[in-house]
Amino acid sequence: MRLSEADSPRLAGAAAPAAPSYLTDGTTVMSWLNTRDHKRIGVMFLAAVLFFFFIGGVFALALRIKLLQPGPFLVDALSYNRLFTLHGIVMIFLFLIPAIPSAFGNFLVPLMVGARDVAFPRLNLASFYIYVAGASLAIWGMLHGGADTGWTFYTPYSSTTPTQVFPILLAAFILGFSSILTGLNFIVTTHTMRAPGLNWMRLPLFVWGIYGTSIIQVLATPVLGITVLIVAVERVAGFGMFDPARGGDPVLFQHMFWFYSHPAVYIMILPAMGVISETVCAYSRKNPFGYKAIAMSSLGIAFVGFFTWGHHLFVAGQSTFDAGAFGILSMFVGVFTAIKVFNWVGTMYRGAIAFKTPMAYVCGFLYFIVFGGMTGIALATTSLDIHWHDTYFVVAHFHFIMVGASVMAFLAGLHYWFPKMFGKTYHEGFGLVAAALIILGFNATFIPQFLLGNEGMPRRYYQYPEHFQALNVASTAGATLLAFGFVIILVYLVIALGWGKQCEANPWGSKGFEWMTASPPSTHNFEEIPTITQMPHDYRTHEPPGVIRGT
Amino acid sequence: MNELLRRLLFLPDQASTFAYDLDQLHYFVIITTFFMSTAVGLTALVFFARYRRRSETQTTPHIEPPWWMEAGFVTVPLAFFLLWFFLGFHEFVRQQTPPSDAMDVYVMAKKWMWKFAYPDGPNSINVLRVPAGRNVRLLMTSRDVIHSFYVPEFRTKKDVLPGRYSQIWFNATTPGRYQILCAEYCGAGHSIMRGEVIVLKPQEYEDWLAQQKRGALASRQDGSPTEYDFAPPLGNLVEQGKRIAAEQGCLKCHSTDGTRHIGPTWLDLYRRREKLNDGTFVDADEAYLTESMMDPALKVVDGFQPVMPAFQGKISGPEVAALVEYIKSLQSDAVRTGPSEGPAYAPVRGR
Amino acid sequence: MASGYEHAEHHSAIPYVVVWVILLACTALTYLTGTAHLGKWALPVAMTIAVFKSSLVAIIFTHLRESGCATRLVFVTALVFVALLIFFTVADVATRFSLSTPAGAPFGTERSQPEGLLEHETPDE
Amino acid sequence: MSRRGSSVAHEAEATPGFEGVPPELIGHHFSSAARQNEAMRLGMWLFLATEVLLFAGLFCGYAVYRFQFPLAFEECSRHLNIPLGTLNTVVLITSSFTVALAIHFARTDRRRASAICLAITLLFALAFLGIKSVEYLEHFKEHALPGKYYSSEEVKVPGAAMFYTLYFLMTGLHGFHVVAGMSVLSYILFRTLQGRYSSAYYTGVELGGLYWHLVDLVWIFLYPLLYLI
Repeated sequence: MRLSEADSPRLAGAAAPAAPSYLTDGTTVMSWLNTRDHKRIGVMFLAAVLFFFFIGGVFALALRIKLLQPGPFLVDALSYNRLFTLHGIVMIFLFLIPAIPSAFGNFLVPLMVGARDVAFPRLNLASFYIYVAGASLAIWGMLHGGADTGWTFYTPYSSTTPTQVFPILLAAFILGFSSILTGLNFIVTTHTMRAPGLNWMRLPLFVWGIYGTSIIQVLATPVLGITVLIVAVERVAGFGMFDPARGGDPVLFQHMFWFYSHPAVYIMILPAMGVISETVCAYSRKNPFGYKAIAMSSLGIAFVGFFTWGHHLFVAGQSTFDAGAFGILSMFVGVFTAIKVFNWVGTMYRGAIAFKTPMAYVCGFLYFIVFGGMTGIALATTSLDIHWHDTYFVVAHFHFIMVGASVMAFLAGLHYWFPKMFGKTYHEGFGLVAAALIILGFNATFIPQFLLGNEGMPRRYYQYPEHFQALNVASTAGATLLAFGFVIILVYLVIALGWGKQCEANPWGSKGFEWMTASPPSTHNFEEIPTITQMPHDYRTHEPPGVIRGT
Repeated sequence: MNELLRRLLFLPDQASTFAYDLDQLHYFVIITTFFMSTAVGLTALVFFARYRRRSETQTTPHIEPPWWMEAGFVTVPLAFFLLWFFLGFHEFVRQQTPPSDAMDVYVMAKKWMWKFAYPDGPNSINVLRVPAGRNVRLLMTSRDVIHSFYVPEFRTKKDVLPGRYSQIWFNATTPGRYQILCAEYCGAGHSIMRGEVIVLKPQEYEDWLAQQKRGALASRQDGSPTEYDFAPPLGNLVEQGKRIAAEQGCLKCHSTDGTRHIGPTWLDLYRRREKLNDGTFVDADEAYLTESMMDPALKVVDGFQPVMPAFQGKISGPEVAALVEYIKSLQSDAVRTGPSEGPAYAPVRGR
Repeated sequence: MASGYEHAEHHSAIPYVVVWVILLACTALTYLTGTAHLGKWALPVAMTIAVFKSSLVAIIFTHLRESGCATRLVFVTALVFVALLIFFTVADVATRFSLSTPAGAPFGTERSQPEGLLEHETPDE
Repeated sequence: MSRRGSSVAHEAEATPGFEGVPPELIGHHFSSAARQNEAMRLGMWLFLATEVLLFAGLFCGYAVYRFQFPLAFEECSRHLNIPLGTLNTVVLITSSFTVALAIHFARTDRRRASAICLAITLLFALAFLGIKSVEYLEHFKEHALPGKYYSSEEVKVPGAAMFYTLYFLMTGLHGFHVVAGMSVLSYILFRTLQGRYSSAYYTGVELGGLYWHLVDLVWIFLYPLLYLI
């Protein structure tokens, strides 16, 4: 399964223990907390992000258990409302948005671009600490009552409810800064720090995905910043732009909120698509089928993603004209995802596919992104949305995209780059079992929710009419299976981290540019900057990736 | 076929003119979705099997897609999506523009209850009566936060916004009782803010309307006088207090028969020693009752959530006094059961 | 695409003074047109003058002309998205059904007096 | 750290102008000073784009409420102190001019002139804040305050409270950015006096100037919208 010995002397030579790996180069706590190294910041982000993923998961499980009973059970109405609000906030702001861009992006973009570090290392560390500050403020708000407004903070409820909404609003504002700084860093890195010979058409597809995401992060997050600020000012100082008693228009809040939040869902899915592009090429050992199409559709999603926010307001009192305009534009953004999916399946054609754990997640990802994406298109046909809006159909749709696609891709990336980041390999058998459990549990959780949505069960319901109970019980059963799958992953990855067997530089034999250096890479990534002479993932020959022709 | 697919997809029954057409588009879209995702999944599995890695040093050809295949990847999905859009938007416009001959009903959504007022007839809480086969337009507004009027069987939904009107219309075809659900999150009682649409045969509806007009209200459970035409004499303070309690929605959270609800019960409340959530005790006399109406969060009874909206500036002095008198009258030994009075709601003139 | 540092030596300050004078003139023009009660035309006129002034500042003062195409692209994309947000939001408010925003005061919301909106003692929450 | 910069075709060989750049100023990971300057300017422009979009939220609110309450907005804007507003615009434009001059002088090694221009810019900024606070005092006296505190006598039209809410939100946020700009400029003034900038390395002054031009740009749009129409 590895490149034969004869072919990778140069590679092995490059990983000669001359330079210590970034993990062992200074092991004091201060060397980690005060690091400038993009790899360490990436690992710290990964740890924080996984921690919040499990907190969000616990909230989700609590919600699902409560929904076993139609009447009051386990928690009262207010705590249930707080639970689903915090599940939304923790999962979106603290896990999904930073997960792939900040954890894997930080670690891999400089490696893939052939640079020693991101453009502004200090800014990168500042972004991590701003994230930690925002996260701790969110936790503080959580412990002191937490908000019960839903992660969407719709006014006038969010500006009049007596619960602790202000700290959570401020936390969202601060986390936005962290997201902006990360995006800014990656755009400048991609523009100005590419290795010699690495022009735009040889850029790895993961970097294209991260580049598209960064554009959205930089250009959309400020609007959330100002919207959240105005609601905070309205709660504290009493003069608000959205106060209906003063002529304010709650739908204006929804426009400004969704102007950020719809591109934000592309912040969550674009890097996942980048990970899938890399893993599909690596494990089917084939060049990306339609490289230009995939790269351009990343930019397409990033740009057209800004045009479609109105499909969240079809029944919110928006005018019919706007509903039509946003409906059509939403269809265009759907096409880019379709292009990518067809090209990924095309990549597998005549490849040499090794069915490893990441490939299992890729298969799950493909099924879920088509099903989730097309239910999104179904929602964008304005009239069907009238029946489905704010019901469990919408909940199932966005969980298909966020858990089915984005988390699956995160897991695929975690397994694919685990040897690169930590130099250890995980147990393949457990990996496949966990992948099967997760795909099965996921289906069992969210297919019933599609049907609940058809039946008309609104979302965010503490008590529901009796005839919805059967499907809710099925969904909770699926949720426990899903949770069990995630626990298994945590277990065998921690075991692999601690006691896994050392692996060599390129265990998968992949020709992505990040595999040019040792695993785990040295602090300065490369002995000297490589010259790139070919596209990534070109498996026609045996040379290691982007071989260094004598400079 | 329609019935089979409807049951298969757990769709509620089609009780309005929209429902049938909407469900046809629904079947078309969902079946294509199902077909496409299984097609992609199966192709992937076929490729897994057929092109599995045979040896470690296997090399693979460099394949670039021909231009027509990439063009196909763009045009085929786009064609489907745009077809769905135009089918859907045609239906959407039909649902958003009420016919001019529609019968108007005014809806007032308030924290966790629905109030309906017919321009020429009675008004009622949580129960909307409409004649079958008639276009009905609902002009809706909210007194506090955003709610959403949603009847799954009619496939209609519209957010009810504070400070302005929003409108939906439907034509209920089959008589029956259908649940109204609030679809936009509006606080602790969001999930119990349920009403009922009773679709009557046209003749039955006319009879009911005439009966309301004749003022035989005392016996009707939901009918209630509007203060303009035939309100019963105000009666003593307790009577007035009961009417105000119903009107302001106090009965939604406070029960009068001793059972615990969102708020403490009013039975035997007067002069009861209440334990507050900060551990101190207070005697529920007139002062405490008035103060709790004006600023509920000040002294919250132990075990209850501070979700009561403040009535400061919304109920005048004499009304507060009437409420207090009504509470004082609720002693377990002297309780009288009577119909709950509906709200008074001034309809807006003109279309 | 060497960035604009090569001809650093013989850079002159003349363009800045010229731009400054033009900006002052435009401000005066804005003041005159603004207070001249053009009615319906007031907004478009003021906006064109403001766009002209801001593009002047952006191109000359901040050397956008000399900087790489990446920075220009960023500036243009940001403006496109601002225009997008404002256009669709105002289009929504403009094309709502007539009764949705009745002329004059909004009415009947929890926190305001039903009859008038701006009475002195505004009810606080 | 010796730089074995591989001279690659598309990257301009470091021009003589850059030999004088102190080595510690080039980040170890940048291949040359030109590349680092380009990176810092692109980074700054991206940051300016976020500031533009931050204000875009408020402009969007202004556009919507101006469309809903045209009468109120026109009448309220007449009650603002237009001469002071115009003076403020002149002050900010001149400060923008002096900061551009400061960059020009820094670029041509005239350190003292650059320092003087920066100082003038700071003075203008202070003047702007002073004029703004005079205006705010007037509003406080007239009770023309935002949101529920609005109880001004002159304008009773509904929507007036919304105008003043927007007025205070926009000018408040802009004022905050003026203060932030002043602290940036004073830091750069401090480093100019230390002699850190020369014709070879003046990116710091340029970035500070960029930020100040943005603050001026926003006011160029705020002034006509709030005061004149």
